[in-house]
Amino acid sequence: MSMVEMIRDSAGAVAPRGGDLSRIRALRFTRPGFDRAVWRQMAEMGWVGLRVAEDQGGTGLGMAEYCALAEELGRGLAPEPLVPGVFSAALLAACGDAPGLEALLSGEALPLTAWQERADTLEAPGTPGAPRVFVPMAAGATGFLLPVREDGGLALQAAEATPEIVETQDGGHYGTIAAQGTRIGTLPAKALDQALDEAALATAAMLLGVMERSFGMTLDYLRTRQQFGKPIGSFQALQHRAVDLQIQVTLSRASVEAAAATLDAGAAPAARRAAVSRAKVRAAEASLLVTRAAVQLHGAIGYTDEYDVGLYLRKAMVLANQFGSAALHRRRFMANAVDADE
Amino acid sequence: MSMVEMIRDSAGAVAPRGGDLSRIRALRFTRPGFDRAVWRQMAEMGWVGLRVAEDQGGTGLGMAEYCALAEELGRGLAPEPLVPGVFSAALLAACGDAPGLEALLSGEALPLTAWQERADTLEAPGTPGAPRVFVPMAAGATGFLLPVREDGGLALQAAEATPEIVETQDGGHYGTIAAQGTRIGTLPAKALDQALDEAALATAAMLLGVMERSFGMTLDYLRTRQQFGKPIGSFQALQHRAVDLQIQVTLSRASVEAAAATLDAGAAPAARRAAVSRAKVRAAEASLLVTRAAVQLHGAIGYTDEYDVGLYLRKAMVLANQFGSAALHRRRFMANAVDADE
Amino acid sequence: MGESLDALDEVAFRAHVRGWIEANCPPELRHPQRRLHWRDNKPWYLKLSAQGWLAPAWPVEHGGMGLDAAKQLILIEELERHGAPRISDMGVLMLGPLLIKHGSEAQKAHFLPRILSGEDIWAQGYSEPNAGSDLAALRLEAIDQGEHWVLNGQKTWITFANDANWIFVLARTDKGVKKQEGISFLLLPMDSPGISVRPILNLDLHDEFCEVFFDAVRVPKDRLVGEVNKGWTYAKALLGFERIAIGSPRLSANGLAALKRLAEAMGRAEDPAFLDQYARFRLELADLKALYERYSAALKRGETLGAEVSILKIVATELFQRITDAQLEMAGEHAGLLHPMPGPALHPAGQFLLARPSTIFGGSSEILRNVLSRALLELPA
Amino acid sequence: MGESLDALDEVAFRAHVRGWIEANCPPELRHPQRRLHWRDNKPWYLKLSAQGWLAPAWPVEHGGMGLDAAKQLILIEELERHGAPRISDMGVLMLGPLLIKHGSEAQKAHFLPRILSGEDIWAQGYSEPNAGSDLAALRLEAIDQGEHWVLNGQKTWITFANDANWIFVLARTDKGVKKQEGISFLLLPMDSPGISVRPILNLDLHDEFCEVFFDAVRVPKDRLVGEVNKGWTYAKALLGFERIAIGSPRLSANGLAALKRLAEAMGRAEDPAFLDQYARFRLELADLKALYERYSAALKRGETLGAEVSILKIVATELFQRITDAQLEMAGEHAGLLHPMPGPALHPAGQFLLARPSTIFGGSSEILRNVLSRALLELPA
Repeated sequence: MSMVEMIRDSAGAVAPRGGDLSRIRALRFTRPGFDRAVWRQMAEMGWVGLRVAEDQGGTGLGMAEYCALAEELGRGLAPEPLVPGVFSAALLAACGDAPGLEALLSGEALPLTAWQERADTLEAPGTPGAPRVFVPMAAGATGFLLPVREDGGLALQAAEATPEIVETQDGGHYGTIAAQGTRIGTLPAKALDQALDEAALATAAMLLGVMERSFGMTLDYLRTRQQFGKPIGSFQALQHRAVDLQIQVTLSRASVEAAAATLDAGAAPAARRAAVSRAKVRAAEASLLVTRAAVQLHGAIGYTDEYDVGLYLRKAMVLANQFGSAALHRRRFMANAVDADE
Repeated sequence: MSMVEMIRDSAGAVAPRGGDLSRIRALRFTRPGFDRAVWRQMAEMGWVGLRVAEDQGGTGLGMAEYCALAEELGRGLAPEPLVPGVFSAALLAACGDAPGLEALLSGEALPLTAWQERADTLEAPGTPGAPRVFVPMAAGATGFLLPVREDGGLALQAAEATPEIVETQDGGHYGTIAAQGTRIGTLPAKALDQALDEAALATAAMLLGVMERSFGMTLDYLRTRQQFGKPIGSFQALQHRAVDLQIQVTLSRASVEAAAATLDAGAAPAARRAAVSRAKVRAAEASLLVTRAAVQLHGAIGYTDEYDVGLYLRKAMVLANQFGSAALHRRRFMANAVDADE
Repeated sequence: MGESLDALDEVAFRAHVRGWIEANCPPELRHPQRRLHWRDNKPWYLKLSAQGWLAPAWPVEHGGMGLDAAKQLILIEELERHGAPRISDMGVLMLGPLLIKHGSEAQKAHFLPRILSGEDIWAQGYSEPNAGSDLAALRLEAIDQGEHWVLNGQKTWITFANDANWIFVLARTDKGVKKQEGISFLLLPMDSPGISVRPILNLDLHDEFCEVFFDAVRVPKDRLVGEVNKGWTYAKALLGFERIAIGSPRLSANGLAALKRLAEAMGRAEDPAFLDQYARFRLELADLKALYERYSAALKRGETLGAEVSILKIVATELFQRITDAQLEMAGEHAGLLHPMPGPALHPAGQFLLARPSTIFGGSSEILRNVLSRALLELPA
Repeated sequence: MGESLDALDEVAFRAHVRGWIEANCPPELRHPQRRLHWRDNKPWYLKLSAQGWLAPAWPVEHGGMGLDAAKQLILIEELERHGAPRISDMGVLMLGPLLIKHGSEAQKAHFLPRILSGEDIWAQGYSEPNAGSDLAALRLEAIDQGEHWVLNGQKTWITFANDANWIFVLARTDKGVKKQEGISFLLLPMDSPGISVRPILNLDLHDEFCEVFFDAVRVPKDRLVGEVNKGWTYAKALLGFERIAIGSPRLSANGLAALKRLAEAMGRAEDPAFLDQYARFRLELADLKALYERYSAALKRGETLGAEVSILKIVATELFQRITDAQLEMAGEHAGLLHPMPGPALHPAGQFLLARPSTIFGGSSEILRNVLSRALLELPA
């Protein structure tokens, strides 16, 4: 069994393959919106430290493994903040001996990084005193990490704060943080850039899981739902529609996995950014297309909250623009890609 | 019978409703590429003077009638240069007592206007000495009209020239003219602008006829062609595709006829330009979409030159960008339209 | 009331209704993000009722405005322009016209005034869980027991059944014939013994729809409308202005204006990629308007619209969906919010969800394409 | 030749073939706008033949290169990169492998060397006018007359039948069984009495296709390949690298480069609307490449590709079509020209027409979607 297969397998502990979403439904619109016991379990499996080197206490896995895991959690709609957690771990690890890494990796503490100063950005200018917005699952944080500009670079600060909360369609929330922190280390700009790219790609991988599962549910429905005396999946127009959705899923997988391989091969920053942005564009667009179509193909029942397919649409609505919208990544791809006809 | 119905009816003389294209096939890739006897007949029916006031010898009809006629000629793929002829007539009429109008309206002479100095434009700067390009069916002209810039305005010149010819996909051609002409009148800029708009709209109407006929042929084919033991038109995916094409045809008709009504109501220049550009965008896009799909839905036979449906695709390839591409008209619409949420 | 409006030409009529709507439609109810419950639209319902404007299409002798087609459309346009909320209109739009055509004198005398006064709020009971787009496959069973029928079964996707005190249903009164030919049209109060209602939250977490269960519910014979087993014919014929109303460009126009304000809020109003997209939407909206005006002009001339009017629904609903897709991409993280964005009153997620059901209900886009391919394009089955 | 190439690793192999192609592929034949007739591709065919590189997939003992999958793909990639023209390859690609698998020793000994030398140029006779996408519905009749069959009927869409001196056909040898089970695979010279050929101009006014008529044509029994009535099985199994070759991103990459040069020629290279469109195409092309490389890597690992490889064909051909659509809109009046544009060697109309047949032939996009819905998605019939 390859490492990717092993990690997919182990993801079943949190995101059961059978598709039972009762745990997810129970956590929607609650605070903190996820299960702390599950989070601790994820930490114990080494997932939070996935991208941290073994000599710093992590598991030192590649992006291929990280994406496979994110995909499985997307498929199961797990609300635990894996990507924000891995992101914080990357920043703490990059600071060298900054305190708190161990507690994060073990699941004892959950410091979330408040890097964003406006909507739809991948830039963290670290403006001192600027409120930090769109911190996912902020109500579950045990503290916050803030990149803050200082002479010639960035510092990482630790802060306590009570976030202001807005709810999201998937039953989770974003927090806004206005806080002064304590300097805990120097944050290399390169490390922050790389961590942002990795978070964006992992988000694309989650979207891949989201779209694939909602498409699978739709295929099941097409095979079984009867209308006019026949399963609706025997209607050719719906069959062709389904093939078009499969094409999007297939392209998304090709794009995400190629980007992961690019990063694992240690690509230079421009090539890394281009690969990540490409995957995020495809995943954002395809996931909305597929989950929208899944609702449409289910007909009236797809438009109810009680039927699970809508949960995937709502998850896609939230994740599609996290760590940059398709529009942002399209511009970013063009700014970083080498010419097409190489 | 309304005037529009009458003119549609009379168009049958040139573009037989039955769909026999043997005349059109015989004229392809010949010079001048159209039938002078048919042209004379068209002039005698008053078509060339359609937009010229009755007191100047024309028939003084509206854009609704002009578009209906252009649509019918598009449907029949008539190669005679109606739109260029009407355009020349409009310019000569606008000059007041410029010589040559009578001969044009009667079909004796065919002066074609060489206004264009580059590809994909609706501007006629009238640069003295600049070669004039893309004169449709130039080999059939008995002479040329040139808008030429002079102090504070435009003059209309008459010129003799032997055009340089490039052939087009529909079996016709464009000519390039490099000639010095003789001044025959003053050309009001407004009249030139209006004539260009009318030519663009009439071209959109021709495209409407082109797409509608190719779609009609496709429906016939879908109803009769058997595959897997059934008419292929009974396959739901093809049915839905056909509906999508019908939607494009329906929208094109709504757009073209609304624009004609706008012009006939004497709209101000900006509103006129917006209406025309909108119709041309829709007609250009829809005609290529519909004629492409017509070839695709015919399968292998659609890709042969001997089957008529391809002639419609080739006509759309030529007309779609005459008097401005969709890209040009999109920009022009935005520059002239009032805000959407009026 | 009716008399004075008849005397007005269309321009004057438009000015008159516009003025009245501006003055009377409660500002806090305008441009709602969701369809309003009876408790919320009631003030506006009662204002329209008091003005005598509740039932534009009903004849004057039944308390309607008796407007011709042109003026009905003008009234609809002006209501849309002002963002007037949709009222609880099943009685006015669906049941009233059907009763006027097929009801007994006693039914008309009893039910029509109660609709106009707001005393009765009706729900429409057509859809069933296992029928879906194949509406005529309905199975709500009505067993003839002499004096009354006994109903057993279930209806679903009943809009605001939790608001209604009466419901009209299609029920199967004969199982031995072609599915369309054994269906009758029955009226019953929602508090009939054996009826129970379960609201269904939609994706917008709104209880717009309900399931209604019928457990041995008795319906007296005089609650049958028209003839027995003719219900399908009556219900099918009830396609009037709804068919064009659902194709109105207003939703798309509002959605596009919201997209532009959203671009401004996101600092992308001058982004060329946005401007190109915006131009394309503007062009599509303009053509949708042209198409709407064609059909609307035909109605105003008193023509009836054929199957092709479904094109309008497809174009209007799919354009609105694509506009809301664009809002979602434009909104960044705001796209995922449950409630409107802080600051500007924009709610891209709400618009996006609002646009979803329009291609599912009232004839899904897929079913409409089936119908068009047969009825308009005459393609073989 | 074969031995030395086997010793090279993939990087060295690529460098080696690249160098040879650069030095030997006639520059005037590269990047042709159309598929070349035998008279035109012959010099390149003979060079490949002389080098021993004509048949990369054939075993060495039959005169092929005997390359493994990875090296075959590398060779294809390098040929594409240099714009090497497609040769008259029906014998090499289709007949050769089939003979090697199913042919008699005599057939192999006779025909294979003549393919390698260019002595025989083969046409493929599968399609028929009334079969279309339902290929197995073919009706070319082969009547058993003891020593030989007699063929009557017609084939169509035969690529360059006017170039070939031999043709392999699928013919119906048994009408009494399921349509797939009565078909045999026969070989015959194009100068057989009773064969006539009619070229068909395509939309590009090119005689790429022909009709071939069979009027009492005799085929000796030893021209049967394999067993009688097994022809359909043999032909169907012949799906190797063609299935991935048609999904190559090269056409789209070239088309997109041409679109960019066209934008420059039209003065619109900096137009934001173009740049946005270009960015979207770049992204799609990058994903197509990623998909191509997935399948290509699987082939290189020696795996066989399932039905899903048809996705690659759909994506590649539809992307190329959309890129050529964009060329057409970009080109202004040049879009209508019959010949390449004056000045820059661009031919938007030619590209546009070139892109048309790719979604019709080799399994139309519609048929592929049918197949995928069954074989990959397991949707019911």
